[in-house]
Amino acid sequence: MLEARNLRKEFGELRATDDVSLEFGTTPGEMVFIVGPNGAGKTTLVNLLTGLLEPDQGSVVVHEETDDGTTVERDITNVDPERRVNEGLVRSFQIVHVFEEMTVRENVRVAVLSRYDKLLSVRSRDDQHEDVEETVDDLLAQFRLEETQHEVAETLPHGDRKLLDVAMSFGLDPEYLLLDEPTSGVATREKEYVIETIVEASDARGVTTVTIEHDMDLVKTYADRLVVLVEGSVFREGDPTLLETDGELRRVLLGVTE
Amino acid sequence: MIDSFFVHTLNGLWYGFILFMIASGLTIIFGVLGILNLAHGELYALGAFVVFSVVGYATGLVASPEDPVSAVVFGVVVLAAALVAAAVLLPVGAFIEAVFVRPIYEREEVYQLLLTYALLLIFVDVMKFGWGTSPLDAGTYGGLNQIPTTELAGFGYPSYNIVAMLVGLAVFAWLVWFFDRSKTGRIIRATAINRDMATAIGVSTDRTFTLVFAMGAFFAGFGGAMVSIGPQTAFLEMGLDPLILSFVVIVVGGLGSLKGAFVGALLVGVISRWAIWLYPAVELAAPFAVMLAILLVKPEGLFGTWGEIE
Amino acid sequence: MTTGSHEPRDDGAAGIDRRDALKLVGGSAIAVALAGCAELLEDEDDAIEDADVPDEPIEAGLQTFLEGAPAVLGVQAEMGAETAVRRINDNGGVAGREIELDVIEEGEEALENYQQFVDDGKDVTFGPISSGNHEAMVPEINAQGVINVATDGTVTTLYEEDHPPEDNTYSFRFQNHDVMEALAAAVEAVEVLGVDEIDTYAGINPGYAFGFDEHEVFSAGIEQLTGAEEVYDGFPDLGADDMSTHIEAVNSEEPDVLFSSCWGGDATLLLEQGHGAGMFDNIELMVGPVLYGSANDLSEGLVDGPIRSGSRNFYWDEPTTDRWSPAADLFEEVVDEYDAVPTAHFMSGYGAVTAWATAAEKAVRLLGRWPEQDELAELLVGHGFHTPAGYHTMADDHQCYSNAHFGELAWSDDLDAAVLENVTVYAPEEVSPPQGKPSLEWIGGW
Amino acid sequence: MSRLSPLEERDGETVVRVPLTNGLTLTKGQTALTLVGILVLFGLPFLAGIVGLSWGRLFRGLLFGMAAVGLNLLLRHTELVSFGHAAFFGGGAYAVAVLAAHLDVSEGLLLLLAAVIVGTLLAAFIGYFVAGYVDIYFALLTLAFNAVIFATVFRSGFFNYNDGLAVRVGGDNPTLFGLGWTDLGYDLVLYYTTIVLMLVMLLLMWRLVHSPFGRALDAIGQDRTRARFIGIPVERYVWISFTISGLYGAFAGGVYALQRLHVQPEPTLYVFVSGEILFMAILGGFTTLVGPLIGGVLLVYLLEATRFSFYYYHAPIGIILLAIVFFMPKGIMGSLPDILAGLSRRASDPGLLGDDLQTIGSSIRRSLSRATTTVRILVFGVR
Repeated sequence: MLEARNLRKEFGELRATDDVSLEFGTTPGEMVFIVGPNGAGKTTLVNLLTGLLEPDQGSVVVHEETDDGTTVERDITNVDPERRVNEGLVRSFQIVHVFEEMTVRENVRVAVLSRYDKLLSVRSRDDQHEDVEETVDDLLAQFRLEETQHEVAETLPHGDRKLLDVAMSFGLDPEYLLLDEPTSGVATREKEYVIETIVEASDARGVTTVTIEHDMDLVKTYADRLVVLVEGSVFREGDPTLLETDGELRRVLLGVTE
Repeated sequence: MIDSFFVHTLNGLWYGFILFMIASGLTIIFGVLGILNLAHGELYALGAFVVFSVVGYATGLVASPEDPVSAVVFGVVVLAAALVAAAVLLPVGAFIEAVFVRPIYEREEVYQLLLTYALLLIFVDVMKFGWGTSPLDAGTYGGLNQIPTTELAGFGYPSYNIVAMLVGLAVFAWLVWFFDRSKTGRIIRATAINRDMATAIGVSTDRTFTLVFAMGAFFAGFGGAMVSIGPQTAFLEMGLDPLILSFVVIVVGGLGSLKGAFVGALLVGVISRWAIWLYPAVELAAPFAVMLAILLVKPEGLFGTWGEIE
Repeated sequence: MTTGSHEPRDDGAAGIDRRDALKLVGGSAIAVALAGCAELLEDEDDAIEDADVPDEPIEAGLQTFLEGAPAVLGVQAEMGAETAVRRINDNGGVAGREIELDVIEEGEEALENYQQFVDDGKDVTFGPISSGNHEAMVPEINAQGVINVATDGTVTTLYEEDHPPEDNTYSFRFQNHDVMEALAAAVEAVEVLGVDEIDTYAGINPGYAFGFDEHEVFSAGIEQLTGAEEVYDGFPDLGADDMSTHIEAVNSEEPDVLFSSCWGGDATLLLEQGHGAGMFDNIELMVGPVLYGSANDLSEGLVDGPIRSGSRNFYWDEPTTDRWSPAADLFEEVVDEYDAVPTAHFMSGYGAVTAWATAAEKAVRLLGRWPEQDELAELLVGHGFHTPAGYHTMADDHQCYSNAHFGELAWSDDLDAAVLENVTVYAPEEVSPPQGKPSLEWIGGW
Repeated sequence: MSRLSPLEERDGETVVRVPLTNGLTLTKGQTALTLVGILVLFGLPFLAGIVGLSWGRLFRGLLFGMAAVGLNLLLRHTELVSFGHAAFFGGGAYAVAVLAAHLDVSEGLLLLLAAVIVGTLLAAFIGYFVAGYVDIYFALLTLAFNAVIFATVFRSGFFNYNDGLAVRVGGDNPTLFGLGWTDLGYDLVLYYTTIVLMLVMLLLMWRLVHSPFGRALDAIGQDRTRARFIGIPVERYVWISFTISGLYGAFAGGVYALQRLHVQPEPTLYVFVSGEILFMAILGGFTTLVGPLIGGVLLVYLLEATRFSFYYYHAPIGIILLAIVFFMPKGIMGSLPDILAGLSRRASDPGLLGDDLQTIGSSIRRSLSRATTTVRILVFGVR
């Protein structure tokens, strides 16, 4: 379980995250969606969880079950982002971050090499690790990128780049995957396809996902749980049906007055 | 000791103003065009050589200074000559930007470095062709020092230094006015911040860039001219050290920041003069030590801005 | 310690007659021409006429600083070498062989330049100016075996310690070494002000090996002579753009004597900024061994003040040109040809070529054929020859020893150039240690 | 995996597996070029003179080129522009000089080892501070470190100021392999030892850049943020690659000291030497492994030799560099395939030459029109 404990972050006068406490992965493999109006602090929260930002106050904690069934807490508030990856904490960005000059396959491969802890190796060529190559093949297949695997990332269509970005994240064998608007910039008809692929992959691997999403139809369809942020604070937390039933929530989120 | 401290500080300020005049052009070009112009020091040297030729002609028109009035007239003529020399750099800068630099904005930065290095080499020979190989002295320093300045306050300090500081201050004031208040300056800033947006509202980025490069060349040349009418001679390799020192200044101040370049130049000037006074052994290393200290503590420089004129 | 105004040693300054002159300079055509007395020549030189000498011209290379700040010195050396070559070729060449001189920029690559000269088949090479570059070259010169006569370029220790004669066959140096000029400066200061008037001294020297060396030798000398105390030593960068800090330090210390081995643009910068900041009101005397090297860049205002400059082994007007026609001829030739006043570095180039050419001709006369490099090198050791600067000897340590000159910096309206007045001439033995004795040890024994 | 035959099929083309590289391959053409290159390197002492080139100068060019190969690890992979690599070249050279001059160490290989150790430690030290910086800040920080080191050496009596130190103990050349040699023997033994080591180092660099570690450096260069979030400890990896890159410079500097036998600050430590090392990599083609080596040979040759042919000797170098920027956009080695392809097309279709002339003509016209426009801008302002 990944826990945000009283997280607070200020940028000058602006309190972007205000005493946020949340738990993700209480049910392993759950899909949590974070929604909220612009400026609600959604990305800041993800940045705090993944270590791109340091909180002014509060902590980020990972709960882990040991072999004897007890739970151990580990505070990772001050752990570098690259080390959090080892804790199973992986993210993607709103703007696609892939290695533009590498091919699709190389992109995925470098992530998998990192997961297998082989990046410091200089003894062999990067494509000569059989276990790595098998994992890469699996991922390419799962994200339907086999056909474009030898194309350079910067030449791909936008939807495929998004998928590649996510595929790399899965290549890191995450326990928690934080996705910052995986469908932003993707054409409407492809959005479902992107989310569907992510859902399949995370179901197959039992990954807890935390997704920032603006498209409420997608949220309704796929969310196990919903977190609504407004002005840096948790406004609502619960079942996605809240979107239908909670009038105040609808007003805040959709500007709908009833 | 106190008197010395005062004079050393004044010397540092004077040197800082000179550094600012050189570095301002570099920081403008870098801030707007994103190009680190390695030939900048040669533009500075070119200004120093041109002013030698212009001054020789201009001072022939006036009597050499004998009393305060003729000294002031002499000073005005020499300063005008420095401006004329710098103005020669305007078409030179514009030509270089249009012919050589413009085709490679889209290329990787390292090619811009290689290109401006090539221009540096070519400039050396252009000056060798124009003015020969030996150092040249405009010979106006003594005359400028006869302008009565500090004598009025009852203390002896070279008037040229005072004049150079005032000129440096004027350059800074004008640049701030230009980029904050004038229409052209605002257009340049808009272009620096977002090229595509500027193009969309009908600004010709080509022309903006040419103008900026020409301006950068102008201030480099003006710096060279101001130095050359002072105690320094103009010589072929004179551009190398100021180029490196300009790097130091604009990094200390924050890349692309005019105010940063100003504060950075004065800081580097004053600290290095103090260092040479108090710890002579660090003479050559002083500016770089200042730069390392500031960068390692405050990586973005004192006024860190990126890619835009502040 | 004897000092004071000396007659030049035995260059026959006064009342020279034709036969004496011919005997004096060795009698051959070019020796006479290079000494500046070509009009004295009458007889054909049979020994050389009959010698077995190849027809092709001598290929020579000179490397010197041709551009930038050090060109002030380097171009003078070039003019000097060219003038000597012109005189040689106008007088029938060295044993009938004309000299073709290639001149190239020394840069930082003196060693590489020398190798290129050798690859190009040069018979002899001259230069460089820079001492560090020269030091790097000496072993290579001995490995390649093509004689090099340095125009300048040595620190004191070069032939004293690093390359003693037993390890050195082919590397020679014409110009006086820096001990001589720095010591001459110390002696000069004592002569002008008097021992009792010198209690403090300061130095502003260029911040590189030469400047540090000169300061060390001067300090040793002046402290030995007067017991004076050093109150400031500053080392602005070579090619500095500002010396205001160093000048202010001198102003606040008010030393009796300021020593500066700044040259070229550094010398003019120091003089300009010094005048601007009133430095010459705060010192009794400034002595600078190479200030006059910038003669062509000095203006009337700059030479004002209590300043005395050295001029190494040559000052064009010593002995005065109205008494010594070779110097007068040379001065006229240089002004005509180059529109410049010759300085000591002119003689660096002129003398280097002369040393080699006169030795080569002597060798031809002795051997009846053109000498090999090793024969010529052997002959150069102990070789004496004349230039308009006087008589010079190439000593056992391959360092040439000549008179050192020092005088008061002044302005000549006639020439519209800086001149030296009241020139003092120091014989080599007064300001340099005997062969085999390290300089600082020798000074300590004054 | 391992087969006896060095040949294998890949993507329908026969490629040659290179020994000692764990399966790296070359095409037939590349193999031929490599073999020719190696033959030329080994024949250089004898071939250079025949074609009128200076062997010593080519040797120095190879050494600076080797420093550029090291720098290129940063430039090509982590995409960091170092303006301070002379620090490691000079550091290596001065390690040799100081040991020989002050401690009387006379075995050349020992001196070379010391050069590598000292230069690499220097790189590790500087790398520790600069690894977190990118872009121009990285460039100028490395430059500042370089400048401070230069200033320290230049003004220190221990290093004998700008006059520098001789690498001769008691006036003799160092020994190599424990033996004293004649001057020519020394040069030859030093050269061949260097060439062998250099080939090994190139092979290692080749392996390195194709290893997972090389791929991680690519990742850092292309997107630092992403690299961190796939778990790459970016600064540590940059630090490691900076140190390796310094090692190549230190090796080259050490051999330089042994070859020249006298080390001075300006030719080894001055910041413009750093610039030259950078430009060698770019002009030789920084997207290739051996491009920087070629660039080193070319630039050193130009810098040392043009003065013997031209009175104006800076401009010719500048013009050559300009030509490379505009007509060989990927540097010499990087553009070679395009040029060869272009030439063979023109050989089969001479009509293309006419098009070339037109292209050149129109580009000159464009430049001229740009130049005249600038005059108008000067008169009428931006609008």
